[in-house]
Amino acid sequence: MSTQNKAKLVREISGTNPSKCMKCGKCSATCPSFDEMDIKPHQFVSYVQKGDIEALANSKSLWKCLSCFACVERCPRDVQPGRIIDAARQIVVRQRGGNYLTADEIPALLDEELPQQLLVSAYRRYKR
Amino acid sequence: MSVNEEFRPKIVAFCCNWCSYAGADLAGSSRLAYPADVKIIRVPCSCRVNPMFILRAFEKGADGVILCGCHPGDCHYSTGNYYARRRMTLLFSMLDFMGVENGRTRVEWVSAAEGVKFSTVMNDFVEKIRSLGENVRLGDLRCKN
Amino acid sequence: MQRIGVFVCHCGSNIAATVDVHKVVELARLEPGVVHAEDYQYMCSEAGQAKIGAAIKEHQLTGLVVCSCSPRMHEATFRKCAQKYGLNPYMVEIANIREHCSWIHKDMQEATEKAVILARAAIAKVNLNTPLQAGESRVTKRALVIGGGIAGIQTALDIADAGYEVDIVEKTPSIGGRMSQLDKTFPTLDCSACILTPKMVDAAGHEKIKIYTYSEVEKVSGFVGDFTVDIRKKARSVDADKCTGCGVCQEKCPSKKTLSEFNRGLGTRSAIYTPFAQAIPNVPVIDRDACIKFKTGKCGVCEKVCQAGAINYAQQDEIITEKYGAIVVATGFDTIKLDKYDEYAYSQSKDVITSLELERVMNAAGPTKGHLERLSDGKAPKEIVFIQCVGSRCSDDRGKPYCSKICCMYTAKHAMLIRDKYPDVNVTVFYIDVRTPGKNFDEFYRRAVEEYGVNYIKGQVGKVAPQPDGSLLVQGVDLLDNKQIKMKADMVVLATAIEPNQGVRNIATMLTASIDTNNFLTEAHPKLRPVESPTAGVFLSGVCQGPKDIPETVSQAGAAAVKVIGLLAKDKLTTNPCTAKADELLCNGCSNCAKVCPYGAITYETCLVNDHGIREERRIAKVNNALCQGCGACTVTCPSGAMDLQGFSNKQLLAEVDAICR
Amino acid sequence: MQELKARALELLKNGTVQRVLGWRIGENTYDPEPAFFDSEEAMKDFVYNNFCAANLSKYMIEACKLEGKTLVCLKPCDSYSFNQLLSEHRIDREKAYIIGVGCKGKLSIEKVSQAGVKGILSVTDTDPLQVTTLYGDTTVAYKDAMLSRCHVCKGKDHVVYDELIGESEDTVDADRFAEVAAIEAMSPEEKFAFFQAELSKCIRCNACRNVCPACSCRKCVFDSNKFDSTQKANVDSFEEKMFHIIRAFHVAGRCTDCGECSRVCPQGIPLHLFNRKFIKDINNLYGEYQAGADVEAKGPLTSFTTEDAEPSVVSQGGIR
Repeated sequence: MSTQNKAKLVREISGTNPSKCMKCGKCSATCPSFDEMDIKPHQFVSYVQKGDIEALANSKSLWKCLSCFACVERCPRDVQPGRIIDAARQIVVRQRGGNYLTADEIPALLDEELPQQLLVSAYRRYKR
Repeated sequence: MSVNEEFRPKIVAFCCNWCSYAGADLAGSSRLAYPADVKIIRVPCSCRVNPMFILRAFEKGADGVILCGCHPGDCHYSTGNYYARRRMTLLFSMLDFMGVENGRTRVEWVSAAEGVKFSTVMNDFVEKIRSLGENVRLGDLRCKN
Repeated sequence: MQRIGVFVCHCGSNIAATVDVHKVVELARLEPGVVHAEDYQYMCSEAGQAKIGAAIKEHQLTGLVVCSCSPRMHEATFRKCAQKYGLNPYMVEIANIREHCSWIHKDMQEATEKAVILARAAIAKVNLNTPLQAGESRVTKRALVIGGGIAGIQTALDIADAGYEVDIVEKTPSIGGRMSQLDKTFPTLDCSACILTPKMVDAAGHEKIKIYTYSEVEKVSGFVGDFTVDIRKKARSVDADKCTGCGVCQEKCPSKKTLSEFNRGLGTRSAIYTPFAQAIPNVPVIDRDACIKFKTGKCGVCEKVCQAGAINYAQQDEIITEKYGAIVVATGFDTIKLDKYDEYAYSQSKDVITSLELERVMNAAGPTKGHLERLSDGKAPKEIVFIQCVGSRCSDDRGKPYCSKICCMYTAKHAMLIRDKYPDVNVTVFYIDVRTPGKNFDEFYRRAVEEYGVNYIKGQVGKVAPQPDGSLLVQGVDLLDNKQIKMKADMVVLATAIEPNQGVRNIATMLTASIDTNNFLTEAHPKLRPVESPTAGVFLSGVCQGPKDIPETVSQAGAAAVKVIGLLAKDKLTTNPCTAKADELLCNGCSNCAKVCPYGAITYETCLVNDHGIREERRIAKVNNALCQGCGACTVTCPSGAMDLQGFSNKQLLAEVDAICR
Repeated sequence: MQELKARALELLKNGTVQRVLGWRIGENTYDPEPAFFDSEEAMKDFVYNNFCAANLSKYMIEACKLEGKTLVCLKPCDSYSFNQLLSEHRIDREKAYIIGVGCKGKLSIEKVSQAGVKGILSVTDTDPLQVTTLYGDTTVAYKDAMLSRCHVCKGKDHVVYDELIGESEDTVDADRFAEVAAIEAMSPEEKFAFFQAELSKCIRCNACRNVCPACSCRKCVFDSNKFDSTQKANVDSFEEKMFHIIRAFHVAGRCTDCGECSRVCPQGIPLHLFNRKFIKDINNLYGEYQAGADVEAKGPLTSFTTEDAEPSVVSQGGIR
């Protein structure tokens, strides 16, 4: 997939419009995982605008985002960086393939070690 | 009529006095050409244009009718173009519903400062009408000369 | 049948070089109604106009068609010319063969053909023209200003200084408005009260100004030059003529626990009160919801202590009906409610305050007597954080989409004042952009940074969390360092978005003045008529039209006053004769036309109608010619075609359509 | 029916109302007609059966000009028309005494013949209909004899009334906009051919206009010289289209979709399609709107929002 197509896909999956961003940084100010991220939440938007999804996909941030959606909640411009990173993550996950589970497969896969956040994240994403 | 046999459509453009008519004036003073097929009728506001005027134009042999007004929010009378927008949307939809080619009618918002836009819009509209050809579906045969 | 003369202008070579003017003359002669046609070099010149005059006389013309430049250019010229030679000015139509023809077409044959068609359309229209008379309406030489803040006061003073009577209607017990709540003003740091109070005194003492405080506009009817307004003067329970303003009643009043509106709820006031010491009029009001006498019937302390005998518990609301020629809306603003911004902990901590509350805290007459202290524990803060754009520039449903405009500057002012008075206090400002367009504004902001050491951080605050030790944990971001910041603060000040005053929508409805989605009143034209409302005779002053600071408000207030004076200086108003008119035999009285009229110009009357022998009472639409601006929205709404627009009638426009499509 | 008649008679006798607006029995069960009754004598001919389809609200315009109150019988769907007229000040609520009459879907004799029954001599309004014909007796299912409009019934509730007599039923069993959607799906050529075929049947008898409660202008534009559109001799040209487009446009946002136009058209032109197309567009673009549901509501063509769709939506795939 071309970089432009990927950027378009991110927009589509996230349903947000990066051009609305006024670069206030409230997302980064809000983010509980800020310090562990290499690309900061407020930067997600400019990566999508520039079409550099590759960098986003290879970033640590992709896996550090807790999907707590505080940035989504507080973004004054309705840009919702949390959904953008979520979308980038989905693209990566999809490329790996075989990533879709049916509901009955889940109980067998659950184990003590499974991070709670993952479940929370999944619930948040799929409740939509 | 012009010497060549090229199709010359009859096009009526209703322009509101405050924005679009002035935009057409600006297109003129800027010498921005558009085909002579377009004839402008001045109305105080786009909301003055009755669907009957448009249907009458078609009945009398017009091939295209375009309505130009101030941009939404900029109406000289503050709300006129909002009413015009609803009326024309419904009228055009009805014409489309009855099988009239939907390119024959158009609404464009042109401000007094948009001489270039006026000219571009008219060029584009005339081209569209030329591609659609003569209006047969809405014309009244008795009105043909 | 009309006797029409057609006059084709060469406009030097502007028209004649591309349009065969002789051909136009020749073909125009063949059109119905045309009895004369000629061409000339410059029709608009004196000689050209004389030719038109001569032709009117010689051929007894009843209508003119001038084929020339745009009517926007010379329609007025030719109308005057027609009038000069005894013809009704509205019997003139222009065929625009320059801007719409010769200037945009190169081919002479094509341009000539089009010019002929345009002439034909104009001729077809003139055939149906009827003489129109511009009407006249009288002007009541008195203005009403709604709102007694700095905008209203300034407008009233300027109008009154020009010699016209002005009434100010203010809903609170005193004039003064928001400006009276401010401590200092940017960028000069002079004290707000020191510059406002003299103006309030001037207004109160002006022989041409009458002030109705604790009053509201209840009903507006009429139109430009002739409005009738009902003003509700709410019962003060104090006789203003007897009250000496000694203040003893307020001192002795046992009910002292009501939150003070003037101090933004940070302090309390008595049930009988004046909002602030310099209030005008200096006559207290009894807040009947808080007064023990009104609640239980027992008390009456104020009555006992009042030596002037001014207390009157039985006082009733009074309705005053007055006529005005012009109305100025100066209803001002308030800060938005912060209940949707939980992340800033405004409702959780007393130490998170809005900037307007800070003004009261900093003010010597405020709840802390001007000492900068935490409202929770009265301690002096060491670390203060300012957050910009709280609720401004938000496209979600929590805030406002616009920039509130004044916050950057007043925050710089607050930061500077704090650093000046309390050099040991650290001040941090989180900003998105610092917007300082204005005279000496950027210099002011730079002084805050450079001379006063205010710490400006580009980035927003995501969260303010009250800590167990009473401090506030502020979590923000520094976008330039790309670092998240977690800092402790003792106080947080929110630059809260401003919005038009709550009551403005109601007032706009009464005035049929239009209002935008943010409740700001709409201008007649955003650039060229910024202080007029689209409704004739209604003018805009101050923040009710859009966010602005004090100097802007004062200049706009003056501009609105000039427009009012211009209107009141006239004895009579000439009305546009191209107005809508209902045919009483066709009107259904269905009210649909009134629903689309932006000016409230259409009313309904029950009339006795004689319809071909049937005499009956019918509900008929009546257009007020002084209000109607001639847009024509009503004509299309009318299914029976009863409503028509003079000068652009259905038949005239159809005749043009027919002529073009012929 | 008997309860309704008795009550009407009672109100007439005690002077509450001066006249009754209802239906008069015709030659057959299936052809009752609207009528005013002003005496006990006249009331003998009063009838209310399942063939009483006519919407009586429009007659109230004239009735309101008369002395005293008029008792009017309104079916649930007629009450919307009444309300719409009320909102346009064409009738006076004070001069009407409304009995909301029960309706379980109205029948049409045309539907009976369309069901293949020939030589009808008499018919009942029962379920099923018992039909006597030249060729013997037969039955027709109630649903099969119901007017098309009743298959897209607006519901069993009256939106305005003084008292209710009789039970009503919601008879909806079809998608109200299915016919419109089917035409929308056609190609322009098919659409044009369809309407050409339908509208060329028009004989300009004006029945649609005369029956329509929204077409209540004192004088129609097509009868006045205001638009130079006076009715001319019928020709096979654009004129019928112009008439029907303008008629639909004039009632757009005001039409309650009562379906009387199609019911009375002697040529069987599906005129309600025009109105319903506008209603569908209005619902899609400006939010669900039912004319007559709320007397105070602003109609969709006398209001707007700043975010309304542009007319170009039509050429960008149309309003579906």
